[in-house]
Amino acid sequence: MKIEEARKFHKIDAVVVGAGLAGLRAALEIAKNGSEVAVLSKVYPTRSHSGAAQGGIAASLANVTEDSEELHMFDTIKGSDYLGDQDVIEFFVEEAKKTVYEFEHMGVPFSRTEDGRINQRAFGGHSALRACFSADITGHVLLHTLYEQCLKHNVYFFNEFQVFSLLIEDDISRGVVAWDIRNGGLHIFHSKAVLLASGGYGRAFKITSNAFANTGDSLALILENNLPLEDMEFVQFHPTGLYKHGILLSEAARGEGAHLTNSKGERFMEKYAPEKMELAPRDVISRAEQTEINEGRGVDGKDAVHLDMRPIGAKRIMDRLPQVWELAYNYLEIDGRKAPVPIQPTAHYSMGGIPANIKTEVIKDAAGTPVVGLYAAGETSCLSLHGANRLGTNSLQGAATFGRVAGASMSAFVKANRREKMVEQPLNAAQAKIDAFMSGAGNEKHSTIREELQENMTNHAGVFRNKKGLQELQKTIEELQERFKKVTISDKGDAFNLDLIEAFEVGSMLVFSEVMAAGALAREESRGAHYRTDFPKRDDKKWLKHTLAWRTGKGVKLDFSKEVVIYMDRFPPLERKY
Amino acid sequence: MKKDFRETSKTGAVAWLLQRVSAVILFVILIYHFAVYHILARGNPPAWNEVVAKMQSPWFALLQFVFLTTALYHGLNGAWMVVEDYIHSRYLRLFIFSLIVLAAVALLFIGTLTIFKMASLKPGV
Amino acid sequence: MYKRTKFFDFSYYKFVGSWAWILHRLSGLALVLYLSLHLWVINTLTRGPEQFNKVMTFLNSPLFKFLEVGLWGVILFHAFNGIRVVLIDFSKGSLFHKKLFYILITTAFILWAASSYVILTHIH
Amino acid sequence: MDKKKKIKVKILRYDPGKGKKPYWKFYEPEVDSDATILDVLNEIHWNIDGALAYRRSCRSAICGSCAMKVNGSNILACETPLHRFKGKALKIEPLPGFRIIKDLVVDLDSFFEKMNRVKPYLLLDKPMPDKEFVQSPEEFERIREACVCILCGSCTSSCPSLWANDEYLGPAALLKAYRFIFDTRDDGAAERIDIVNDRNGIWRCHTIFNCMEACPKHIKITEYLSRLKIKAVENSI
Ligand SMILES: Cc1cc2nc3c(=O)[nH]c(=O)nc-3n(C[C@H](O)[C@H](O)[C@H](O)COP(=O)(O)OP(=O)(O)OC[C@H]3O[C@@H](n4cnc5c(N)ncnc54)[C@H](O)[C@@H]3O)c2cc1C
Ligand code: HEM
Ligand code: SF4
Ligand code: F3S
Ligand code: FES
Repeated sequence: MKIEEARKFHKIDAVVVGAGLAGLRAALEIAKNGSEVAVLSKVYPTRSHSGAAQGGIAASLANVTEDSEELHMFDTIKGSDYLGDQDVIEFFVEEAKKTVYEFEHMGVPFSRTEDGRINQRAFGGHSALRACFSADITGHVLLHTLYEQCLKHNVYFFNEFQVFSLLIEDDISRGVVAWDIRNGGLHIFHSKAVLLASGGYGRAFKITSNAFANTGDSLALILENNLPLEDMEFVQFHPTGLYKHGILLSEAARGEGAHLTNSKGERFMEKYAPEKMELAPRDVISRAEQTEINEGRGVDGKDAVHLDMRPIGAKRIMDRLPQVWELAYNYLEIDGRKAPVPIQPTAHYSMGGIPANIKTEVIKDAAGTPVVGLYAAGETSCLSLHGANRLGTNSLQGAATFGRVAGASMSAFVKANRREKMVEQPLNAAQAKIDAFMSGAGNEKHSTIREELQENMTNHAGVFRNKKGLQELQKTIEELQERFKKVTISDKGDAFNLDLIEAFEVGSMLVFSEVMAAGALAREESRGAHYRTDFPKRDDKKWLKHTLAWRTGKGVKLDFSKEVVIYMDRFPPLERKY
Repeated sequence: MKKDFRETSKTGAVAWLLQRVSAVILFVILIYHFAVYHILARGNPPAWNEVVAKMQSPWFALLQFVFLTTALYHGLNGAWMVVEDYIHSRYLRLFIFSLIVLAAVALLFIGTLTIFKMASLKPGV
Repeated sequence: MYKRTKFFDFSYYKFVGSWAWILHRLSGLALVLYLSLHLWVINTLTRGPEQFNKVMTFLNSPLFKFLEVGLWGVILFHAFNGIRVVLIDFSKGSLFHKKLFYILITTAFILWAASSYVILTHIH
Repeated sequence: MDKKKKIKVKILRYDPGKGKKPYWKFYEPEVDSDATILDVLNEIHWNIDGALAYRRSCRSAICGSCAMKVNGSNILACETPLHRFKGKALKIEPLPGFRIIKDLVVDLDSFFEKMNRVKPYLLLDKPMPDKEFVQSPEEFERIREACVCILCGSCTSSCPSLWANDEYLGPAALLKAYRFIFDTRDDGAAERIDIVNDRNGIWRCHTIFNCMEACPKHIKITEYLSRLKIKAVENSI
């Protein structure tokens, strides 16, 4: 495959993969600094999953209650179960306020206090009213505002372009190859810098709050290029997924005062977190729910417990939580003002991802050697800001703040460096994938393989994990990978070939799931979101360190030599109790 | 992207407002008009004498004139609004606009003439 | 890409707003036509009582009575829906435009029925 | 679990590669009784006809990808349960008013481009404060609902004015203009009204209300357009 065979060849300073909060914030920064930037997104930018975030964005503005950066830092560290890198967290809490004010100046419509300042609400794991919000569409308004700002500053958008391969050679990034979903055909983007901001990857689970687009494509591409992923075993399960659908009911519901009850009508959180009750961190509540369900106290004999919004009051529900109310009403025909809503834990946020340093440069080993010209930010990256467990509202903030950092790093890089030579035959890798699906003589369907993967991931790598289950999972994934080679798609056309896209995505999920399972099996302790029933204690002596994982010809290679950055004098590891 | 998708002057706002103002005026006059000539007459055809007699009052004549102009403006402006919705060729639009203006002038002329004639006649002749 | 040319998509005519609009539009255009004819006819009336009476007897035939009633219906519809439009634009009528439609059109209908009765029962 | 049942579906298909006109295709998928329209499409796509194309992402009614026309109404496939159609056969077609790319996927470029025309960002003359601009809860409330718009295109697609005139800005773009013009922080009202006050702008809205019927977010679009009209009038006289 030669360059000429690409539908189009683009030369540009910087390429941003993903148009969520992280990607757009980075692109805006680059454009403002006067460099050309192209944003590639497999969905229209405003349809990125950042838009689904409801609850809020964290910053210690202290508009409503007393608060400080120090306190925000402590909450984040404690929430991370001490696996978060404290230098990153320190930087983050300082920048957070600036990020929010910037957003406000861009025009984000925040809900207001009586005296006209940005309003803040309570959120799980935060010990002050710290979540800046806009009714229950915070992510939505942030995303739309950023998109509009990017338009204003002439960012080039390639909407419905899906990245199929990264062009990395000699640890230098030279661009990406992307599939034009609308018209078909591969495009080459030859750039000086590439940012991976392709969001979460909860789609590997059966019950998930994540969008269809959240399939972790760039994680698979990183592994494909013999680069590692970090802390992949840490997946957060949100306690309030709508029963069966997994769709998220915002934590704001509990922030406003909703109760969690079991089949006996008890507020069961009394047993698990007597002090914080419903506002305890997500992992604690998810495990509480799962325990209630496993011990037979699920409502109506289902895998569900109740979210009871009635204590909030009908008017306040409609004022503050209209979207939550509507979701329950549309999907389950339940009027949240009058009846409790069945919920269950849902795969929600992935703490692990592409390892990057505080400047968002992607690194390739425990020593922190950067890959030249390659950056990562947002949920797809692992900086590690959230450690073993992310606090609600810290992720929007993390995506935005480190999106900006990425933009700044990239524009500096772009200005200081020349474009590297294009690799030989850049289209080969991407075309090979397409050919395999198009011409394959096999009879496997990608949808069946995906369903089996999701089922197994939820069962064995879900809220509770153990050795036996994880080993089984590994075996299953291996089999599925083998079967995947025989996948053929029925749509052979060019225009909007959904079949092709989905096949590609299932391939990605099979790859990083393998790494997830390996990490979960190796980490013989329980920390944050990762809970091993066979090792229920946190073990700082052995496991207070990050996981790096490579995919090799013979399984997954793990490396535990990347240390966690801890300020022993300020925030020494304590037991995490709520 | 078309560089300039606008082509007419900013008369939309005024036209829109006047359409509504004329509507409210018409609402009052038209119902009065219909009541006088069609209903209160209890279905009897208005008699020549009565019609002419009424028109002798300058106030009534003036009201008829206001009615005439408002209805013409409202109706033809309304027709123009419909044209603007469906006709996108600039020349065809210009042509139709000329037709509407022509119609306006002609109808205004006929209508005014009628009022003057009636008002200048002597009742009972 | 395929462009489906659609001028009217009748499936949306289950909504009050669509009906109100299209009827308003058609009635308005009909009224313009009528007004033009009307102006021309009454102009011919000014020639004198003979002409006037000739036309009036003609117009007083049952057929024209029915047409008159129809015209009055069109006017009432257009007038009352026009008021609805004004209320929508100037005083938050959008929030209850369907109710407005039903109330105003019912009023118009009652008016129309009553006056039609008066007109039609006095055919000579 | 809920019961499975067979349902009747017909979908308007179009494949540009085959270059013909759109045609109806019939399916009889088996789905859960509490399935949504999106579940139905997924079932067909995954298990019956892999070549069927449609957009979807969040499946929680917030991204705006999955707007389409089902049994005569524009809806979001992901939030619309089957039971809303009371057992009737489904008739699924792409949003009208836009060009079809493939099957249920329509070309929204013009739709997004019209958003850009109204300058959808704050235009500021005043200096930036150190912290936030002050805006009262009431002032926020004025624009809150308009900010909920997910750019799904349902409204613009259902507007007869758009069918008659491709250049009409359409309710979604006008709503966007409203959202900025009525934002107390913004200084660009005059500039934006100048764009909206146009033959192809606000004056092509004849309060038909199809947009409000179609909006999955129940935004009172027509009400906001009326306020915009009055503002435009105030600025012109
Ligand atoms: C339901 C829900 C509610 C949440 N609520 C909150 C909250 O209240 N507060 C909070 O702080 N956090 C919340 N989060 C988490 C937060 O929303 C996400 O972590 C954050 O938005 C991630 O942003 P991002 O920019 O990294 O990715 P995303 O917004 O997911 O964007 C990813 C982008 O990458 C693109 N992409 C992916 N793969 C490819 C590819 N191969 N080629 C091209 N483009 C690609 C996608 O099109 C998309 O544009 C919530 C998450 C969910 C799921
Ligand atoms: C009786 C009182 C009347 C009222 C209250 C009234 C009201 C209105 C209003 C408010 C509109 C604007 C509609 C819109 O912008 O969508 C309108 C349009 C129109 N009116 Fe009237 N009107 C009246 C009488 C008339 C008469 C007598 C005529 C004919 C001469 C007429 C012809 C029209 C036409 C052609 C339109 C344009 C229709 C359209 O754009 O859809 N109206 N009317
Ligand atoms: S206004 Fe409503 S229908 Fe229109 S694009 Fe926005 S959300 Fe969709
Ligand atoms: S349907 Fe169209 S005409 Fe106006 S009220 Fe809505 S934009
Ligand atoms: S899939 Fe996002 S709105 Fe339906």
